Amino acid sequence: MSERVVTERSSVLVRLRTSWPSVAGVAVLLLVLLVFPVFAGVAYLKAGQYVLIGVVGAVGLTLLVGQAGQLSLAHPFFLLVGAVSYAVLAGDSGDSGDLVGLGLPPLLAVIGAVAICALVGLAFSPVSGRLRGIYLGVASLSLVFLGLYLGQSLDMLSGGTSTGRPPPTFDLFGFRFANSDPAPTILGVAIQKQQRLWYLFLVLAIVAYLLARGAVRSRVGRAWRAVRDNEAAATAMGVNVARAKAQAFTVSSAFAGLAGVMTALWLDLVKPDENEFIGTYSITVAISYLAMVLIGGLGSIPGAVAGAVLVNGLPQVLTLGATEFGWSIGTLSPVLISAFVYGAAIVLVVLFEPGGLAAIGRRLTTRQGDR
Amino acid sequence: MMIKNWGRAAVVGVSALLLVACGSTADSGSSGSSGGTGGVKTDFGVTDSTITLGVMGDRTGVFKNLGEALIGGNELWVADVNAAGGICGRQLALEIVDHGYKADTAKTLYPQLEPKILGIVQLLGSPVLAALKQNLIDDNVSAAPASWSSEILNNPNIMMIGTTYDVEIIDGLSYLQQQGLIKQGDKIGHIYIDGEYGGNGLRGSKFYAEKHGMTVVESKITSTDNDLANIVTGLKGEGVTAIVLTTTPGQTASAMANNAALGLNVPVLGNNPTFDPALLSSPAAGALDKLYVAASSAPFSSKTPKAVEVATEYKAKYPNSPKNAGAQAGYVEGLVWQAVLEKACQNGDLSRAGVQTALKSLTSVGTDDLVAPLDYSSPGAPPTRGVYIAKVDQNAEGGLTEVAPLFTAPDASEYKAPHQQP
Amino acid sequence: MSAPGTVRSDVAPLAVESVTLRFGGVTALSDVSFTVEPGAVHALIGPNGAGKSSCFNVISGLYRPTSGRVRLGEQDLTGTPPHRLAGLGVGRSFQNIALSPHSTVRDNVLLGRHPLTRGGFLAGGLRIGRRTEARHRARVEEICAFLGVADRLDSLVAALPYGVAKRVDIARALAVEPTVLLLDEPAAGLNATETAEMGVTIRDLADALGISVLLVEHDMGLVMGIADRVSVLDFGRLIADGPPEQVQADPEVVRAYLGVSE
Amino acid sequence: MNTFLQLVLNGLGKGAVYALLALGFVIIFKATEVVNFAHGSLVLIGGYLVYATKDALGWPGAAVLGIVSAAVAALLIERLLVRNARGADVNSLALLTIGVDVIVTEEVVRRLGNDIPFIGDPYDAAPIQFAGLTVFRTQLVALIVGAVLITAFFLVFRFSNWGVAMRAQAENKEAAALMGIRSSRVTATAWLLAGALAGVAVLFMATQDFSGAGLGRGTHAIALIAFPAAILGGLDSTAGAVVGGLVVGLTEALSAQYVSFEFSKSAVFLVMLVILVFRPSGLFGTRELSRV
Repeated sequence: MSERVVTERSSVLVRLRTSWPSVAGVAVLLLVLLVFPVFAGVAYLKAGQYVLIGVVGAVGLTLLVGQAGQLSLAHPFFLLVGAVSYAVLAGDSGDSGDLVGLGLPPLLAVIGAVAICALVGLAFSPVSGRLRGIYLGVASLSLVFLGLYLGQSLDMLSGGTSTGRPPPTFDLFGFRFANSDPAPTILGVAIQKQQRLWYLFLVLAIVAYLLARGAVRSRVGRAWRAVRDNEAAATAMGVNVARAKAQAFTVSSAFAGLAGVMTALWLDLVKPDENEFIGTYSITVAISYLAMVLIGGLGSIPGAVAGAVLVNGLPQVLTLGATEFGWSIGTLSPVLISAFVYGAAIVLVVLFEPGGLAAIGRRLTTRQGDR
Repeated sequence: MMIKNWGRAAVVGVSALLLVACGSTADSGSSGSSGGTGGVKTDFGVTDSTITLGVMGDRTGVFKNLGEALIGGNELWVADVNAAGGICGRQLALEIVDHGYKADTAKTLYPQLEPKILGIVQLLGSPVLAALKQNLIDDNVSAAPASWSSEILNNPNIMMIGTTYDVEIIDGLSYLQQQGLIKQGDKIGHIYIDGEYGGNGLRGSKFYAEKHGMTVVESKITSTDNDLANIVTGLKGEGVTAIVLTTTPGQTASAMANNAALGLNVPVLGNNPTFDPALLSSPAAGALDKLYVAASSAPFSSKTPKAVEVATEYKAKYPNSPKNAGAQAGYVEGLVWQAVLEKACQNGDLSRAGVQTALKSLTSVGTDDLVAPLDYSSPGAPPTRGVYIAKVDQNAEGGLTEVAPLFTAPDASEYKAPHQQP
Repeated sequence: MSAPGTVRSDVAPLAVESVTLRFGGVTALSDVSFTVEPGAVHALIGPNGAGKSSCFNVISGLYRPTSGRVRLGEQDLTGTPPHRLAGLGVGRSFQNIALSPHSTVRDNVLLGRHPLTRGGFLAGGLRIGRRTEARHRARVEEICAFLGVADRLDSLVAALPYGVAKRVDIARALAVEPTVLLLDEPAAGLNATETAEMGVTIRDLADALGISVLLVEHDMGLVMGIADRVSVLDFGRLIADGPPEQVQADPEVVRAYLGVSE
Repeated sequence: MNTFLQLVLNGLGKGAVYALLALGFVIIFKATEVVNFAHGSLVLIGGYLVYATKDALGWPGAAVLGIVSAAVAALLIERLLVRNARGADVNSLALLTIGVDVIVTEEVVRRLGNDIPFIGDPYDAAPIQFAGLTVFRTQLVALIVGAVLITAFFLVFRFSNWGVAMRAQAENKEAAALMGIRSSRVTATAWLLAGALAGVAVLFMATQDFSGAGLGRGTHAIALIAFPAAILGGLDSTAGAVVGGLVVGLTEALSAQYVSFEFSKSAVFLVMLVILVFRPSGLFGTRELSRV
């Protein structure tokens, strides 16, 4: 008895000692993120916001692909559903009066949009539960095509590919995420629309991160991993396999929906793509989200964040650098360089470090475990 | 307030944090120096010696051919103006960025570009334009779009150069009817890319069909569909007597090739973006002779003196660049800006607001007939309704030869654009 | 070694009643009946292909019998969805260790608490019920200590020696707080020492916790050493059922095993 | 009626090319259980080399070079990458090929620059009129070449040593190894063959008749449409690939006319989805991709 207490206490001590640097690290990181708008111009702020959208989406996808073992390429579809739902729930009927808009308060609309995505994800779960591996991957791709078709056809909802529709300005208890005069300042820098959006996105990304981390460490995460690794064993331990799979798809869709709302606010626009390959909700986006979770390390929440920084951040920063500092590598465009980098990163991860950036990070901090 | 919840607590916490670090207020961050340098009011992008204008073009994306020529045209114009002594005692400078036809890239590039420029000479790409619409309004930046949809005319900061797609199609169809190629009661097919460009063209053919008792057989496609065999098969089954295209050049080639292959052989009407000279070296080259192009800017090979001059200069300066109507279109964008800047200079206000005021006061901008005279005084309406009609000609440079000079059909004058004020 | 908790008094008999299982034309089990008495160690043996695994899978709900039923006390298990069984007190281990290799031992054993806990994504995400979670973690540590794997709680399963992983698998089955524990070849792949230790542990489970254990096993030494009762299957039929000494002496059993070298 | 027949003709012609592509997916999958997402980039590599050498070698020489290059590229992907990713499961390997695909596609598209070359010189845009119907010569050639290649493949698969070895390996890897079948050689041949089929397919894809577009990003996209063809037929069924290709071609052509053109691409995927819901391993597939 006493022996156990001793070991327990010492393990607590060990944990405290090892976690001091990481606590300090997190504090510094948070501080940097909080003052980011002060030292970054609006252009870099936009790039930062774009990364945060990627974080929310990638965290959702890593839960599905990494934790629950369901390969999905349907993420862009749920981004689209989220963006359109927000515009419909919070929007008005438009200049010409031919749009559907319910005019709900924006906060309610965000929650509604996320809920709608969750329900749509749940509705797809009879299919996603039956299929495995690549079969599911390609089947989920049908949703991207379906999204393109529906986005074009249902223009009273989506605004149509011609003009799209503007997403209503977000506001929180009367505080509008738009430019204002006068505006509050931090260290002499005016906190205008883009700075406000940065803080909003930062809060959403942190909430998404913490929710996902909590879930992964709870019985829900354990059930997902069990289903991923061995369905028979999961069943024997009391896990309802069909339900766990549906739950993972639902949750992941909800995260994607939130990322979709953020995309709409980021672009100031909800507009379905003109084709399935290039665009905001296209196959290219499906692959880049998959790249984020793969490069980060399947199933790892911090890994998904790192993947989002690389895949969403790199092309943006390179583009800005190219015009600002004249960065260039021969005739390669920034978008092209980024594509090379993340294509190579995928190959290298599979070849040399299947755990991705997360495993590399873990090795540096010697933490273990699948979370 | 009795409501205690986490959300509220978080808001209070964050606002407290903000307040600690904050001063009270600041104005909305305009850092431009207002007031008189040389008696002219300025804010962004204008110094005593230079006026800087932006170009948001496409050199690496799907419209790189057109984009390269447009930028060339813009640069030619700048060189010409500077050689002639500049505008308002200042030299012109261009700040060019390449967004690769990606809205997300453009969205990040814009805030980097915006503080440095007075306005935008060329803004390419309808998805980009849609994504930046609110930014242009918020920052009061005037922009000449390389997009000719009347749907975007509800944005007061857009300066349309030439007429719009819908009007082009109306003019083109009345030309076909004048020539006896279509008649009252006919069925015409219209293949269009779903989006700003194609949808706007469809408005034109629907308007014309209704006026002349015709029916339109619509076919919606996306910009990456390049094989239209199944559609043309269907149109043949419907018995159409003409086909209207608001499509990409590749799609045009497919429609033309199938028009001939399937033995349909009806006249086909398109506008500027439907044709690219590169089609002349494609396998469809032999099937292009039925194509008519109605466009508000002159074809590359136009005999209009100014067009010849621009084409010659362009070929000399950019021997390896693609030769298409983008060169002249880019030059015309510049000419319109020139008129606006000169007017603003006269008014003593080279600020962004001054540009807007100047633009709205212009009722007849001449461009040496590169496009018809432009009238910017009625918001929401296309600034002109005149077009050139051209036909494919293997021997003409740029592949098109003019068959009708600048003209405006009566139907086009009557047409009410979507955002036109009554 | 201390027992994880007190002796259970709510253990009901597990009755297999006239179970027949057919796949297409093949009869895997034919009218098999036996009862696992509360607190007993009950072994199910037979030559390869005798139907032991099929029987096991019927009991744990993975296969549905063509006829007959399985009862735990008053509860009919036959029609129950397989994931419900754990909640009804049936725990099971697997022949080829079905653990998550890239998770820690702690994480794997905690999975066994699934039927004893509640809460969906949001509850987990918001970390509601952290106090109950702490209780379950403490219990998992107890169970692991009982099986002698407490020092491996934070190791990844992939890094464990086979014998240890085997014990972790049993710890996980025990974590559902079963009244009946189904062990599928617990000694398979173990060396002689490990097998002996495993035998002691299994006996302890029944004696100290009072739960029933049903095991399928090839190692006759182990079976005869620890089982209270042995059922023998051959070609899907139950050919003997009784205490080890009696079964060992049964001529039909001897015939069934003839030529099978152990 | 003429419209209908014409559409069926269009659909079958395209279906033949989809079948060639789908067969490539299937051959690789049968040998290695890897789904090759880089198939589209093999198509681009083959096509690009035809374009680059057409003037110097003449079309027939360039075509042969293109086919060989696509085959070699496939072999390189297998030897250099897939084979070296030890310990990675088949799903990770599929993702690896996505990485390869991103790089190769971007590079080929960059090299093409402003050019969108057509590479079907001997047969492109020379339709044959026949009883009121139009037969596109490209599709006719594709149909014949497809039929010959697929028949040849089936014969080889059935009767050659390689075919026997390959089938054995697909059934049971360990048993095949015990029987002395050299898995490495079987696998290499499978990738080579699949690459060659992609190299043949592109000769028909980058044409006015087939896709209406020259070689470019769009060509790569067509390879993606062949994905549903392989999957709905069943990833491990060679016959399924052929049927799947034709089903996709016909679905596209008929739904374009009788529902709407914009719907036709979704239609292909929806047909696949419906089939998968009822037969999770496709029409002729016999096993699921990953087993418990």
